[in-house]
Amino acid sequence: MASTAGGQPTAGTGLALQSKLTSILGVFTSLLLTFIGLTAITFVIGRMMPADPVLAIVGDRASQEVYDQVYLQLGLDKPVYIQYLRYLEQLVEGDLGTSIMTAQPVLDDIIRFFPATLELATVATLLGIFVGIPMGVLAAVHQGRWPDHIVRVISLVGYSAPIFWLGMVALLVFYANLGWVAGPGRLDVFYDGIVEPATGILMVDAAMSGEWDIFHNALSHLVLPAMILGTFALAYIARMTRSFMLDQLSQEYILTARVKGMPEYKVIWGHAFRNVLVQLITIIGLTYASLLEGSVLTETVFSWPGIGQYITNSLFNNDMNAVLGGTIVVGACFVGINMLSDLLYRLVDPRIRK
Amino acid sequence: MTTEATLRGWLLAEIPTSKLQARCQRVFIGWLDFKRNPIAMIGLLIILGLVVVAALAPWITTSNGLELDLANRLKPPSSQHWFGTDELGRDIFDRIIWGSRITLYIVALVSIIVVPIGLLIGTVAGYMGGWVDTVLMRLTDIFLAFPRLILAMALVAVLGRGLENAVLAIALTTWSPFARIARAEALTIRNSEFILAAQMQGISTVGILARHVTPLCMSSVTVRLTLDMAGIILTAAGLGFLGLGAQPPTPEWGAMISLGRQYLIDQWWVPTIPGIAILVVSLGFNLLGDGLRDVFDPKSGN
Amino acid sequence: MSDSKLLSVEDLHVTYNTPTGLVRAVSGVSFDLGHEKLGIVGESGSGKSQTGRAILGLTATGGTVGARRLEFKGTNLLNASERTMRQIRGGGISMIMQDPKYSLNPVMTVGSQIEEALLIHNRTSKRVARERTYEMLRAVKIREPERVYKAYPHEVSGGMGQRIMIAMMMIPEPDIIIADEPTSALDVTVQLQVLAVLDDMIRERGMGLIFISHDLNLIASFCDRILIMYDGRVVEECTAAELEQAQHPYTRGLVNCLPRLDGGQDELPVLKRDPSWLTPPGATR
Amino acid sequence: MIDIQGLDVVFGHGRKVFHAVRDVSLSVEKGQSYGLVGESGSGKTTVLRALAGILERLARVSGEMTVAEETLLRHRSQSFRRRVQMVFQDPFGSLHPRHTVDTILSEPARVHKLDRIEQRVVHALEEVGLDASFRFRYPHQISGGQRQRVSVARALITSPEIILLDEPTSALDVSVQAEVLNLLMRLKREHGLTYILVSHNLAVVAHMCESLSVMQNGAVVETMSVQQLREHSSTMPYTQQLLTASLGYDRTAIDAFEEFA
Repeated sequence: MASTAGGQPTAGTGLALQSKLTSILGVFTSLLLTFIGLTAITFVIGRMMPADPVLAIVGDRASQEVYDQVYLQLGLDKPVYIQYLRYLEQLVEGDLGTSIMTAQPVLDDIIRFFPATLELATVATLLGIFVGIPMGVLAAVHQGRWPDHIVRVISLVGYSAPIFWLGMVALLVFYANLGWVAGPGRLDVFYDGIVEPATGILMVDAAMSGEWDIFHNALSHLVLPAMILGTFALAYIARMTRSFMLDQLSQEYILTARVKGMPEYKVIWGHAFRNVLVQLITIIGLTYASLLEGSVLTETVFSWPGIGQYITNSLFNNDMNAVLGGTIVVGACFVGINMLSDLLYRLVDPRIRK
Repeated sequence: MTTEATLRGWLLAEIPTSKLQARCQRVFIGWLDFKRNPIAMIGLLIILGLVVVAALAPWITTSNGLELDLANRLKPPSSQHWFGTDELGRDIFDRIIWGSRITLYIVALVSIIVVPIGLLIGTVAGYMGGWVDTVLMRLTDIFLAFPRLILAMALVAVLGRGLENAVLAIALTTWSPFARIARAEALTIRNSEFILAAQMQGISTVGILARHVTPLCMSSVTVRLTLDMAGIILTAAGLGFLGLGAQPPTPEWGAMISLGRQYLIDQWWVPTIPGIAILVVSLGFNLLGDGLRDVFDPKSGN
Repeated sequence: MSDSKLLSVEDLHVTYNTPTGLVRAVSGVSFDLGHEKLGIVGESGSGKSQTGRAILGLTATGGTVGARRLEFKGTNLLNASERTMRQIRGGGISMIMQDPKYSLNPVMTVGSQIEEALLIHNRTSKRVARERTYEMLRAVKIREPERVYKAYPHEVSGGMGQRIMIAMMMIPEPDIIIADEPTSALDVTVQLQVLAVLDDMIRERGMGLIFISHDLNLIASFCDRILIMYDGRVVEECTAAELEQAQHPYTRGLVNCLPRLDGGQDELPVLKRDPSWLTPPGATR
Repeated sequence: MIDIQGLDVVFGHGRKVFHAVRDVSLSVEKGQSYGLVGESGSGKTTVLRALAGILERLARVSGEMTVAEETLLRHRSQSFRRRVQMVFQDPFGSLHPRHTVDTILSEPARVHKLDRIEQRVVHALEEVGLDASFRFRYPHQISGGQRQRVSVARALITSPEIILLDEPTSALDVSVQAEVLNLLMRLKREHGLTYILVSHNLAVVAHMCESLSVMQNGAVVETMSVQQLREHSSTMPYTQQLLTASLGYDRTAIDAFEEFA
């Protein structure tokens, strides 16, 4: 009797959990290492900067004595690795230095500017997800026929257009000519400062304090840049969805589902798409992260007071603390989001790697 | 007619009789495949057009695109100035044509820097495995994790503004995906039996990497490179737009948009034309890359 | 035997339109299937798998299927609506594929995939479906059905994966099972154990089986009747016992070129292919 | 000719250790064909690859191996590389897809600095029954059987004394299998080669070899002559079961199968 029963499942649930934990630990280690690399690069950039950090503090009329004192204070006489450790220590304490331009701590500036970027990137990513994914699936299912061609052309054009130029043209058409939406900035000037910033995300703040006029105005300002940024997200997500989906549809298990007598829509959404979704998590994470930084150009075109514009302006004013601080924060967000999506991917995919 | 027939016959002969013929046949059959793909062909035509225009710039244009003609400022498109003139009276058509050289220059320079580095790091990491792989890939991940445009901006801040520094900054942020791709290919290749067979023959590691692993990475690297060229062009244009790339009066398309920005409402052609140029060229690379992927991908092929 | 006929195939053709011209994958295959085990044997590219897929209406895109008759229990499969075909697939005719590693959905649990097969064809409560699934897993001799139910495909061995596949295809109680190289990814002993499970279930339920394989030995010992295919055509049909006396030179060649365990051959007889076995172009339709 | 003592192969590190081969010893006389039989995961291919010296980067290999009085070190000598060759299972996977037959065949000759490379290539092709028209084709342009012949030709280029055969026919149709087996037998006779043949197919081993080892879970279960195999005079139940299974489907015999863990 015992003869015919097959083997056991090779991994019990306990073991599976354990290896899942190990792989999560791996993600954290790699996050830490990546972050150290990130800071090392910004540190090097900061050191290579043509500007003299001491002069930036004391001004060029200071005496040699004062200069030397600050030089020692900054630890510039110490070996490079000590300086780096000091730099790390400051970072961990949240000390990104003071901005020359605003005369405020860089961290405070960033906290003020960041919500605007977050708002823009979030709306754009949502657009990419809710429009891009169905488009990609549609294209894959009708591979080689007209829905596929249309989706392909849209995503290729969306992928190829210079975003800052697209923004300018959109402003010309929809704001200047048609007047459908509000122009650059986050709000019209006369609404400025009415709503107390709670979350920093204007629409939320406005809605919370019941200022619906402001809510509408904010929305009207947001639509255009979010659409422009969203086009890029949509193009990328649709394209990846299409290729993942094509890949899955050619798998053997799809044939199995059809052999079972399953209706085609269930084969597509119930079987193929489930596998695609697992892969898409990483792609969506990547899109979101890259929109946080890709908004530099969009923010410039739309005078959107976000972190991208902050970094650009600081760059032109030789405000290096602000540039490096902004880079670190955006980089950390980029790394953090990618790590989160990686974690999520590992939790969702039953096939734990290795 | 007959020479064409014999050439075709030679290229399609059932039994090749020399190494040269076998190679040419491979390329030719690939070309036949490629030709059937309309997307790739459109892309190829755009890119060929770009190259031809850039090569023939002195003969196509009437000016060097730099000389001022203040009497003819901001003239709309006409038979004399096909794309109109800019705020300093320069012919936009001529500037676009000269700008194509800059675009090609950027793309070529970045590719020359990026591909060898990516291939070397990727194949070595994937093939050797172990701690070599761990170290190299960690390094790659750090660069991959870096926000591309912002790192490029920060680097330009250090190195100073200008085209060459922009290229260097872009290259520094572009090589990592190539290392990733090459590694992924090398990983799948390294345990295949033909690599074991090569080891069995006593072929050195360098020989295996150069003659066995690298050629197989080339198709995916080529596809990625073509697709990335669009990204490179857009990043370079973005840097130019921000004033961090090529400096005026260089006719770089991104910088042209940036300078023409204030004339958008009344003289739309000044910033719009260079934008279209960027769009077309980057679309060309994307189409070509997409088509190449279709050709190289065994699944969509036979 | 004729009144208990389940499937009848007459002059089946499958053609593919490729850039290099028409390719005939199957040309003029005819057979009837009753409550029996029918083996289809042939080398790679002989059209044996294409025959199985054509019956289920699952020929890949670019392929066209034609036949004088393709009938399952009185239903013409050639002009059946997609709806009817869906009912027949799984509920009437089912198929077991080669490698469970690829033919099970990697991100769904084994249990939900089996259950799903039942729920497509029978309206029952989730609880009943689960009970039936456990029952089915026990029937294919899986010791701990509750545990396997919750497992993902990558967590089970190849032999168990193929039993799961059998359970999944048997649960809507079809009349015919098509098994396309169901055991060629498995080791010999596991292969035979899986076949024993399949054999027992087919016999108990009085089903018909089409067993597609390249392994002549296995087919001869497992099936009742054998079709030998070459280049898209059936070159010979015989009962398993008669294989040793097969007439067609191709069949004889296949039988003789196998090395034998009891040895005694210095050199294996090599199959000499005769161009006259090939489908004459344009001979049919 | 070949002597292996106490071979152990371990893959992986830490928790994911996999002991693929345990304490395997075997010896093969010159001119003999030696079979290694077992189911998947039994370690038979790993033994072959450990001997071939292509596992260093992937696993820890310990034990003593000598080939023709040469004790094998971690890095094989060039003379070993010339004298010992291998034919792999997958006729597609073992040929580089971007190299022509000519490149595939001439590369080993060039590495070992042999002379008259062109004649060697043509001669090797002749030996495996392929004419010169195959020289400049790519692997995807020829059939599976022809690819396997090219693999054999590549192994012959350096005039080896030993050829390791890793399931050389299991991916082929039976009619092609017969041709390749005949070819291998003829080459062995003509060149006095020594073979180690890894296969899961008992009949192929019985046809080709004089003696064999049955492997299971990384260890050798039984070593016997092919005569004993043919007479079913095995003493080990595992071997008996493999033998029964290889005879084909027999419903009653299957109920008596045991699980060997």
